[in-house]
Amino acid sequence: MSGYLSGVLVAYLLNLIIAYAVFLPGAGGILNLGVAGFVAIGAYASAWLSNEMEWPLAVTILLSMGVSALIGLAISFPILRTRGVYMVLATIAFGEVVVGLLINVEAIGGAAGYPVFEFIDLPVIALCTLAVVLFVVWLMSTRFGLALRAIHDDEPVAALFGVSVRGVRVAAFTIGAAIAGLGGALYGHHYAYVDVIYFTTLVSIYTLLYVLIGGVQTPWGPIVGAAVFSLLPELFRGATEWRYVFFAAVIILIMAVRPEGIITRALLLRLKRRGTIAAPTKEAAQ
Amino acid sequence: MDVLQQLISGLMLGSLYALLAVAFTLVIGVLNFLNFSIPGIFMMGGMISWGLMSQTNMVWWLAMAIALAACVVASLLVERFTYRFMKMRFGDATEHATPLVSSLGFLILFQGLVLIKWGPEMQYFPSPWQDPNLRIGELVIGLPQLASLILALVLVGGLSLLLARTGLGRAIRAIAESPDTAAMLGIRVNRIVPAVFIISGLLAGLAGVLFSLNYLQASPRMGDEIATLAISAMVLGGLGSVWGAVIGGLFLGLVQVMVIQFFGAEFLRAILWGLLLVIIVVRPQGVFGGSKISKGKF
Amino acid sequence: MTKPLLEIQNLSKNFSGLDVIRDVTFHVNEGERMALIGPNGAGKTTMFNLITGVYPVSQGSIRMAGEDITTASDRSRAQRGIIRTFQNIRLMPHLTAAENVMLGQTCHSHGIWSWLAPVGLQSSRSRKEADHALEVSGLLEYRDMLTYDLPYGVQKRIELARALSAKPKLILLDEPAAGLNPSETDDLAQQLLDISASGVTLLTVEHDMHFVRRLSQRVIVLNFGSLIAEGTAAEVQNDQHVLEAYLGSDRKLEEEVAT
Amino acid sequence: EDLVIGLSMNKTGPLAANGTTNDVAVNLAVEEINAAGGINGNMLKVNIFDTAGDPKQAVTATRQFAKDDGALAIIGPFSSGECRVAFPVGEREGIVQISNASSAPGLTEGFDYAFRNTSDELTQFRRLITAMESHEILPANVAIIYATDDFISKSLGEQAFPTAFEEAGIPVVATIGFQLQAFDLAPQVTELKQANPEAVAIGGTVEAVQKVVREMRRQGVTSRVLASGVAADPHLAEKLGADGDGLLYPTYYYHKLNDEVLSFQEKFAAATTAAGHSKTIPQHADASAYDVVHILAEALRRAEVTGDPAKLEEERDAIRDQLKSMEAWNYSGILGESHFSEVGDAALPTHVVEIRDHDFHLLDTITE
Amino acid sequence: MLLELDNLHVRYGRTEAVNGVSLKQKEGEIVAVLGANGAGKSSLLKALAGIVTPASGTIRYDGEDITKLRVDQRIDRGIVLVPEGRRILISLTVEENLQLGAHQRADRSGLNDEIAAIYDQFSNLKERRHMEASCLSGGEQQMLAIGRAMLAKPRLMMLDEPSLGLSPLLVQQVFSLISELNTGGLSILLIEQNTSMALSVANHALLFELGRTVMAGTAEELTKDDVLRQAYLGG
Ligand SMILES: Nc1ncnc2c1ncn2[C@@H]1O[C@H](COP(=O)(O)OP(=O)(O)OP(=O)(O)O)[C@@H](O)[C@H]1O
Ligand SMILES: Nc1ncnc2c1ncn2[C@@H]1O[C@H](COP(=O)(O)OP(=O)(O)OP(=O)(O)O)[C@@H](O)[C@H]1O
Ligand SMILES: [Mg+2]
Ligand SMILES: [Mg+2]
Repeated sequence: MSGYLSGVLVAYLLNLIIAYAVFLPGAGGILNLGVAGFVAIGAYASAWLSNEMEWPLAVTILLSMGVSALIGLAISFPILRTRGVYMVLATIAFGEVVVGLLINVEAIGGAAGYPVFEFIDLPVIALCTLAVVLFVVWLMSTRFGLALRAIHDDEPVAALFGVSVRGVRVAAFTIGAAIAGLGGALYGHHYAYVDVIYFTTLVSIYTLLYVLIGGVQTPWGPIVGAAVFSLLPELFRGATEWRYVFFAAVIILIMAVRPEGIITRALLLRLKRRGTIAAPTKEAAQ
Repeated sequence: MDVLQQLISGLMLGSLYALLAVAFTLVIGVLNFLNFSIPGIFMMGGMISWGLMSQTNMVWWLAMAIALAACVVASLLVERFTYRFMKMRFGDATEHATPLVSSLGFLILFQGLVLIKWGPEMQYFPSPWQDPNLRIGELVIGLPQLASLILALVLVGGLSLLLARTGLGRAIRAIAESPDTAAMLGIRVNRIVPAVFIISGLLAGLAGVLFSLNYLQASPRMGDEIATLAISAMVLGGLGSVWGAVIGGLFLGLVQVMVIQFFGAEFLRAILWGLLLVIIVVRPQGVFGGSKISKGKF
Repeated sequence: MTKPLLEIQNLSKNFSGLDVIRDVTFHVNEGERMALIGPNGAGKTTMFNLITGVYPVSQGSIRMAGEDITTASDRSRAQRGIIRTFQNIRLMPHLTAAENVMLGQTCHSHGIWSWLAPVGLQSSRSRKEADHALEVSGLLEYRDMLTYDLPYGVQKRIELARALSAKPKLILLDEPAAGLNPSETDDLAQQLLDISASGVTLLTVEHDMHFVRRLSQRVIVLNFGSLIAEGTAAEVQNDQHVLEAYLGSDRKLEEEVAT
Repeated sequence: EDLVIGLSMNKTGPLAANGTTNDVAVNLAVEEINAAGGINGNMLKVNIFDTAGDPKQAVTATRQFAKDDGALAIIGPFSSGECRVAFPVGEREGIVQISNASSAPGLTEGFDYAFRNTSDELTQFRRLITAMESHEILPANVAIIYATDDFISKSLGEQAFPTAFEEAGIPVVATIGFQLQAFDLAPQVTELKQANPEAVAIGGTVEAVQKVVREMRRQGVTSRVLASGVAADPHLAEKLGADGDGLLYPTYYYHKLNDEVLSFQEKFAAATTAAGHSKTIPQHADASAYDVVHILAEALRRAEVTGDPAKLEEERDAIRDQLKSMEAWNYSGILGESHFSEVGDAALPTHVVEIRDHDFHLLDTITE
Repeated sequence: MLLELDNLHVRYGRTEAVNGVSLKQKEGEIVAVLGANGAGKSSLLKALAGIVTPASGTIRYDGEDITKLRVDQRIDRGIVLVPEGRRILISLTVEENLQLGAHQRADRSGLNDEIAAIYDQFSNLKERRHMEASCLSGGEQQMLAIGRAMLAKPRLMMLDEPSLGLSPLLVQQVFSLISELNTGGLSILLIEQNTSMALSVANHALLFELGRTVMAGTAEELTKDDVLRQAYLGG
């Protein structure tokens, strides 16, 4: 594969993993703008474990997901008390605190960043991404996913039909944190260097942005959203400094045409229905 | 003496947060719309004034007036393509994520255009005055900051009166809840909403000009840092509460200065945001805020 | 032998000083069809909110099938079989009709596997049950449509189907016939009678007295949060307090409404 | 056969202030080389990749150059953050990368294929002190103020400055931190004022220096300012105005040094104007990029590369070997006489510059 | 003629909600529009109020073509709608909701008395005048919607299912209010599921099916009609 393509692809896949970390709680109406904090936690945890403990990669990655998930679990209780913009700010604050703390820990390089020795290349990242996609698609098709979407639409009513609102929300947030941790671990091992300044709130905001562009109603949204975000600027590469202006214009345009994201449930249902209409003879025969 | 200077510095810094927070809170409180383009408009206020002054030798007041006009136009542009567009198609702009995302798009757009025009460097902003500071003995008070504090207080006083007392305020609150229903009641949504955006754009631009005057600098990224803190100030004050925004802004300015004084700047980030996190979690609806919680779903 | 399913004991509720429910005591027997009527603002919907756990009670107790559920969570009440519909329709707009119905099954999902088995698949048991429920209600054609742009009447029926798919013991209906025309109201009454015949207990809030008479074996009347009458529909309709507070003394018009 | 070289640069992004015209400088050098007959008869060709300061994109750039473009060597990446992630990639691919600007300590250490046409800040700052000593303007005491959340600034504030001051026996009366992005430095400067130092050393970028100096003068702190190599900027005098008087900084590129530099500036100004840039005065990164092209050209010449794709690997290694033994070349560019050290840093002369009356004055040039 | 509709069409995407309706209403008349769910009744009123734009056809009001006027311009001319689903602003207080009804009026004298009169009419509202409308019960919200429309001082009031969710006593009260307002000269266009009630107050009535008028006549004629009796009067 061409070096350029593999470079772009890795960036896309990592963005996609983090997109799912935002998508999953997002499907339940939880805006996580602290996702970069979880990515950072995953990246540093895995880097430290593999550098200092010299444990096998599979172990360190799983453990770093676990660390990220645990912190997610702990922080989810206070954060889920808040609503709307307050939740946005609470999650931003969390992300900033993580960065603010990590930058002062000299054992993992502090402001200097932290080199990572074990290297992971595209195939492994691709496999992990595939696993994440399949996992989220599957999860969204379970009763858990149904409950999550119901909570997004109408929380009190969901509770009246037996959904454990808190349980489902906490689980979604925690799993999201674990996925973010995975994204971070892979990031660190691929780029061989982790530096907190690349895990700031801006990263979270952009991630949320492309998740929303893709659409939060279905698990297919992030695939498209991350593609728009990672690949569109590449298409405009020739336009040099106008590149981001075009990109912004396209975002505004997309949102004007598809305000609920590019991939919506209505769209999928319409496609599906068209599919069944396309084969009417069989149904008519029955 | 130094403690006093620090207190003053904190309040003055806070007053800039406050002005920008009011710009945010207007749009979010009145229209239920977290307008991410505001930092961009803030930046344009500073950069366009600078550009006109340094590149065409325009007198400062004219340059600033033109910059503010540009900010208003930009704000109206945002209104046209986020809020109005959504309202026309879906009745209620704020039920969707569109405004959030497209206003972020506008932020990127504004920054991109300024970058193309003037490049990414931080620019020296010439002061129209010999010394834009009030000096009382050893104490220094930035006049532009003082102006933004007074401006914030006056504007906020006026706005809160307007919102609470007049029919216009009632109409605006009706729009905030449901533009669709408001329109059905004959409220001229397409006239009031642009007006709110004009005020908000003007405030953001003004904050940008005052910022540049005070720190004698303008750069395409000057909005980045201040915006998150202004949003925090707004949220801390309670959404849509204009007084809350001012108090939140001043409070954050003070906290920031005190943390630097007593703990050092390296811990600023963790302490400031940690404190914010605790406050939000303890009072999930803002410190001074009513119970009104943005309905913004996506 | 009838035994009480739901028992409300000296229930009171106030909202920041305003008494909305005042010391109300009544019960609903198993398998019974009961109606709760009363003027606007009498506290009927509030009563439903108290029974389902949307609001905490201020005073008094609620028992379901002999167990005290006064402080139980809304979710656990649903699991005990108390399910409701809403005065203003509250379907999940971004779920399809079938998914809304499947949501109803949630209160009987126990154990990790019932949460982690895909329900979206056409072949899953939940999905089949939901399809069946829709078919019974004549809603199959809307199965894969999102509910927010469906006609009002259809939405009401989906809401009922969702409630039924929770296999409730007691179903609380808040103005099920509102906005329906007489023939639609008729169909609804028939459907509810069938549901009742299958052993489900009904408690209905409704202003259409014709419908109430047809459907209910027993009626209780709330006024300003207090219970003012109890009896069969006919008894209640002739009660002087009820006439004054609720039905109006203008018999002629009332007759017209009723017939 | 064209000889391809990659240029990984910051045309856009947060660091574009110093990076956006690097391609102009590079093209200038390439044109000169090609006009003079190229390299052993082959023309030099530069492929450009804008990374926008994003390490992820810097990796993509290095990969593209190494794998797709068949580049012989790479100029860049631009920033330290990018170098850290791209150097390991270049190492794996076996291709030389010469960064033109990054100055974080130890970046090239441990890599065989990584070089940079700059050096660490301590060396430069030591030379600044030496120059002050020989001009008898050493301060009696100093304060240090630096950005705590930026690696280079932090290494300046916590290592380079204290070490250099200690060696010179100058007491440090206060050490104060700030955040690189902070715009309001009033509280820090108030603290500074309390310490009342004779000179203030600022660890930060050009922008940070501007912010600190402005706030110092606003609060009436008149101490002399000592800045570092990262603050070198031909616009600084103009940007600071009277506030900048007495400011000293060390730099490898002094834009008024000699005729060679001035003629480079002229060419650069013409080329940037033609390309429609608003920035027409070259900075260190531009001059350095220009020199890197000439260094690479010389290395290519000496390695006798052919550009034959079949021999790519050997030729890349040959280029590296040439760079490793550069001391033997006696090379001199616009940054002066230079070669790469053992670890891959450049050994360049340092110019100590002072700002006076809105303008720059060369205080001293120190080579050892 | 106060209101004249000519061949009005309303479309939502591909759904044809109103499909060529013509109607005439004299000043001072009550016209009832009947029909099943989804027949297009509400869409008709929305088009008259200016909330949806008709695909084709014209609306004349008092001799003037108002098809293209904005909602507020129509309210200025006295066309006021009590919408389906109440559309109360729940974050405003009861009183503010009422005042919003009058926000377009130039003449505001006597507004307080009028508001007091509404409170007399609907005593539930009076007690809750300073509470957020979100606290109101379903029926109370309906009262508020009607009161709000009355405060706009309409000439033509359009009511979309006003009896929805109201207790029998209040239904009577609302209908006698309708009669009373009508006696005072107000013209009323009424949509109602409670067909017999509607026919008892209306002068004229139309029956809608799938966006078309399938039957029209005086209230008496329609009351006697067998088809209508069967379908809409419950036998
Ligand atoms: N959250 C609340 N806060 C304050 N008052 C409330 C609240 N909810 C309901 N009320 C008041 O309690 C009373 C009872 O309301 P409820 O909705 O139970 O009436 P209802 O009997 O269902 O009437 P309707 O037939 O009109 O629906 C009303 O007067 C209402 O204003
Ligand atoms: N905003 C809309 N978008 C798409 N279709 C709509 C919309 N509003 C109404 N419709 C459709 O137009 C048709 C007519 O609707 P309308 O609300 O006018 O009927 P109605 O007679 O008032 O019915 P109801 O008795 O249920 O209120 C229905 O099929 C409905 O589904
Ligand atoms: Mg009710
Ligand atoms: Mg209708």
